[in-house]
Amino acid sequence: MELDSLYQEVILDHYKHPHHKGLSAEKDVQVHHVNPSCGDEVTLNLSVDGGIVSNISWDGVGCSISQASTSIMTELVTGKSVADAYIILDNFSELMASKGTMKGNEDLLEDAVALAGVSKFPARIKCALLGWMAFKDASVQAIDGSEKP
Amino acid sequence: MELDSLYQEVILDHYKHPHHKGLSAEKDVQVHHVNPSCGDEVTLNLSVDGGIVSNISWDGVGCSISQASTSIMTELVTGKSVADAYIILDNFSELMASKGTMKGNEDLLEDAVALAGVSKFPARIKCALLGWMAFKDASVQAIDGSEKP
Amino acid sequence: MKDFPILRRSMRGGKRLTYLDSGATSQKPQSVIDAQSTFYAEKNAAVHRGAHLLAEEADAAYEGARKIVANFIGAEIDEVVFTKSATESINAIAYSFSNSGAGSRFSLKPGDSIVVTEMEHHANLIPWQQLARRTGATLKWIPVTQEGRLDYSTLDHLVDSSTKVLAFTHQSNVLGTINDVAQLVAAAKKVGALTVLDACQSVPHFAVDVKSLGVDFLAFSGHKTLGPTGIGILWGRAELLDAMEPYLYGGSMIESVTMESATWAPAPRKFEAGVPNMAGAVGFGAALEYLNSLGMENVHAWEQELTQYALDKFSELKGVTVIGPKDAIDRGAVISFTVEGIHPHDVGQVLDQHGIAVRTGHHCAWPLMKKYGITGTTRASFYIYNTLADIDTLVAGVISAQEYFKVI
Amino acid sequence: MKDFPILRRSMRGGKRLTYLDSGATSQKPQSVIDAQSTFYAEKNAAVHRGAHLLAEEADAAYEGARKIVANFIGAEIDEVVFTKSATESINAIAYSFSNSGAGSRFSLKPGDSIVVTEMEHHANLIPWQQLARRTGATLKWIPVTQEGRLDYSTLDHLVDSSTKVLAFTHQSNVLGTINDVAQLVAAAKKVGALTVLDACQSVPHFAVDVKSLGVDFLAFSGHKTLGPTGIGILWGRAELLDAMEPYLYGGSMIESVTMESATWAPAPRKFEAGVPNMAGAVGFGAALEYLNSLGMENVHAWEQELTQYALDKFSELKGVTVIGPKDAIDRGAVISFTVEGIHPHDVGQVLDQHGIAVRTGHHCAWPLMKKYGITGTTRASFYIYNTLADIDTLVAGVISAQEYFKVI
Ligand SMILES: Cc1ncc(COP(=O)(O)O)c(C=O)c1O
Ligand SMILES: Cc1ncc(COP(=O)(O)O)c(C=O)c1O
Repeated sequence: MELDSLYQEVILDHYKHPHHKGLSAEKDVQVHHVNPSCGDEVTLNLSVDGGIVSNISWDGVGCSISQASTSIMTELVTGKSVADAYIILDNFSELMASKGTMKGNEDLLEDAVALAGVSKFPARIKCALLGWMAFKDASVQAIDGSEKP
Repeated sequence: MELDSLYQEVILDHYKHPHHKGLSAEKDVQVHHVNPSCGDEVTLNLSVDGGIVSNISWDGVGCSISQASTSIMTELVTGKSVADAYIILDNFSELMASKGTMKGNEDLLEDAVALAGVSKFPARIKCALLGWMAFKDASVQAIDGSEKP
Repeated sequence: MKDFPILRRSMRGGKRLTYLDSGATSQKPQSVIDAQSTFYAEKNAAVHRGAHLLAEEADAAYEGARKIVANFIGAEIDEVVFTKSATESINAIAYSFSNSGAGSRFSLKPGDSIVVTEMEHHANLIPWQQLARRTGATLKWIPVTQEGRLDYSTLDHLVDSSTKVLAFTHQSNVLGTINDVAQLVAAAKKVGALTVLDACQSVPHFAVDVKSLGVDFLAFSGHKTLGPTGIGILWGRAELLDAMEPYLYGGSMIESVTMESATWAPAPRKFEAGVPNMAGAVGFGAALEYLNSLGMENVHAWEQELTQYALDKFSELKGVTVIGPKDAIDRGAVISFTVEGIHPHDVGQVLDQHGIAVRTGHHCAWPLMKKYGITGTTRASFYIYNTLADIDTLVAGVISAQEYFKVI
Repeated sequence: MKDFPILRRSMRGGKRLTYLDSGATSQKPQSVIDAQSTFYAEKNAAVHRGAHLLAEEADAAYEGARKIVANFIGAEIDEVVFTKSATESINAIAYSFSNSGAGSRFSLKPGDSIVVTEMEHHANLIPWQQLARRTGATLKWIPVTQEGRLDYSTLDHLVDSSTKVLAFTHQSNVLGTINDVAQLVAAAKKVGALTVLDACQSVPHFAVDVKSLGVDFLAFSGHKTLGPTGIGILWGRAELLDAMEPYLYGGSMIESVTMESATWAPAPRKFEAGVPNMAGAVGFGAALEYLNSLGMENVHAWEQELTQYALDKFSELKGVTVIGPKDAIDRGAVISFTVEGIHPHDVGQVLDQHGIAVRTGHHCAWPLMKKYGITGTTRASFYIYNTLADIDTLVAGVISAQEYFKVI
């Protein structure tokens, strides 16, 4: 059924057992993002060390899609350079905008390809992007901060 | 033609040769009324003496209906008691609201029955009433003023 | 139901539509759709302006709609102002207040207070927050109880001599709670405060008479009342509308204009600047005539039956909590609920798969959600076209969501 | 013409309709009427709120309409705000200005000035008078010449370092004059003033590209552009909309809300509180697609031809004076005229008898009438469905009015 294309097994797994959830004390920056149309929230702590995502953790409330997507995102970017993370993020955004026409690059997106089905449900795309947008915001702040003398 | 029911000969006469037009120096009160939807204006001077309309004069710009109706009204109320004038005014207002179903009481309204056709043209009713409403306003002020010690 | 063309369309997987989102917007009977089309096809012209036959006919249609609205809520014709929505209506009141000069009955200043309730829709909360900000007045609110009622015991304390405005909802769009207007109006009257009633969720569902309610202002939306989108109503007592400053300026609301300044036409005109939503008003008139033909007592009785049936069915569901009064007394046909272990968005998604349209989230009453410590609910709201079978479909849908997410 | 059902109806005495009042409101093609009906019959739901299929489809339709509008005027999608009318759009800008805190680029104070023109419609005059009143700023205006053009020689003197806003019409709804936007924008830019263009009478009639005009804000109405009533457009440059305070508060325009305060969603959302006029927006999208299918160059060329023909015919009429430019250069298809010895209202009445719909009076530009020492004019305004034969009918009608009132 159509629903299964949205709620793939791996998504429900991440939802039930989210990664990097629970805010760690270590952080350069903290951001708080909300989805105003449904009230979902995510708080994200990020440390960037020499251009590399050295620590990321988060907390929040939200639907299965937003929770799973944030969990998957944190797995994907940890240990990567911010530049590489942005490539993943752009790729993921493109997948979300694809209206069900793309499957997603599994090499790059790994578990996130399971979210491809979300692109067929316009109201859910914001859920899937919530954590990613928080990461983007946090990383920009972290880099801006580190550039200051 | 339908138009002739609106523009009766007597209306066009009053329009071309308006009565009591030109403001007289004698006045207890002066009022200025406008019809905001078309910009027509009337200024009316009124004197009330012992409850009787002793002097009325007016000036203004407007369409044939508003000019003729004001002219007819001034003829009708001059020399009458304000109480009698109100009976005429009420009768005329009723005629205007009649949507073409009434002919008007000729004994009471005299020339003003020629305006009966206006009631079939909703947009023109305000034109026909402009001078009458100015008279009403002025007479209320005149009476209020004379009641003061 | 046959009067509502949209109810014949099919949803995902060919399912029939079970529309349970009338609290957000109602569906439209064919007569409303046709009234608008006919207006455009036969008498479209700018009202209040033209001197030609079309304009006369358009005017009669538009003013005729105003009369229908006035009759529907027991108002005088000139007390009915057409706006674009209830949201605009409430903002209009707030702006008219702050546009009124110091010393007028509508002007607010530091030390004055505005009282709302904790269950308000954002549309009846933020305009007052902002009026407070513009004027220096203080915003206070009547709290809600755990059962989803107003805590009336706080009234005496909150509504005091500093209170200038008491704004509250007739029926909560989340909880279904119908508030005790008489008690609230009495409290306001005692201190000379003006009352503003958000009637968005009451006028569509039961007979509302402005005179017997005793409020000063009332706002509701056409689109929730079987009417078109883009039309709302602001009602105010004649003497108040007369004394109030307008808030939108432009054509048709003036008495005279120079380059330097302008004066205003009498109400309702002074609150209707510009060419209005004529077709919307006419369509809305048709909507109220449709409701009149049903009879508001019948509408109310049917919704009471739906509410009772739904509450009974929901009380049998495991892991499901209804947010709001658990009985059908002073309560409208709105069921907000949470499902243990499933986020509202996910509940809504499964229901959607079954052709059931509900709303999920904070329902524009975010502070109320925070009060109850939840991010949102799933909300089913009912109207005249709903049936007991729709409720069975909903209940089956909720169970299937629980099964899908393996929480039962 | 066959696309416009109203043009088939008959008028007084069985006469056919000669509709020459498009300056007040345009007629609607069947495709616009159908687009609205179809929205209600197939996808009506509250946008931005629901998580169900209907809401998704309603959202796509509504946002699709925004995209059509953006493309039509060369704007970015998020720069297009749906309002209820041009009047609301202009008031929205004025309120957003006074809602913006001291020190912001939008806040005005005593000593600052707002400049308009003497040919403005009340909708682009009174909101600025009132903004001046609220803030203590001064209102100034560019005078019109006897020929009905702006007196550009006053620009340097009027637009100075105190000027914060320059608001002007693209095309006069009375005179037909098309103003020199480039020159006015240059004057404003020189002193850092923001420009607001009233495009009510331009967007419907010729191609308008916000980027190449260089203005900061632009407003126009759907109903004058073949669209439904109750829908208007506010366009603003993205960075300005971002920085501006909203003016209507309620649902769907927020980022987060507590009982005490709220923060706003990004533009255009923050300017669209409440459930919007969804069917109106969708119908308006259909209207612009209809215009696209004609091609705005063709619309413009046809109106130029009508204007030239009408000016020629009118120049031959005795006792008739055209108010406004006498040639078709930088001039739209609007002919305002006075008839010696006959009040405009009476001219209009006779024309009405011939099935000709014109507008009479001050056309919501009362100061302009006073400037020319007249109470009003008769105005014939043309659009795509008008023909040269309509102009012949009009001219014959004017002569018959002269005969009826025995002035020739
Ligand atoms: C030049 C101009 N500006 C503003 C308006 C106001 O438009 P609306 O009444 O649609 O808000 C009009 C039309 O009446 C107009 O012609
Ligand atoms: C209680 C209540 N108040 C106000 C509103 C706002 O109505 P609208 O969006 O039609 O302006 C709504 C609906 O959304 C509501 O339910």
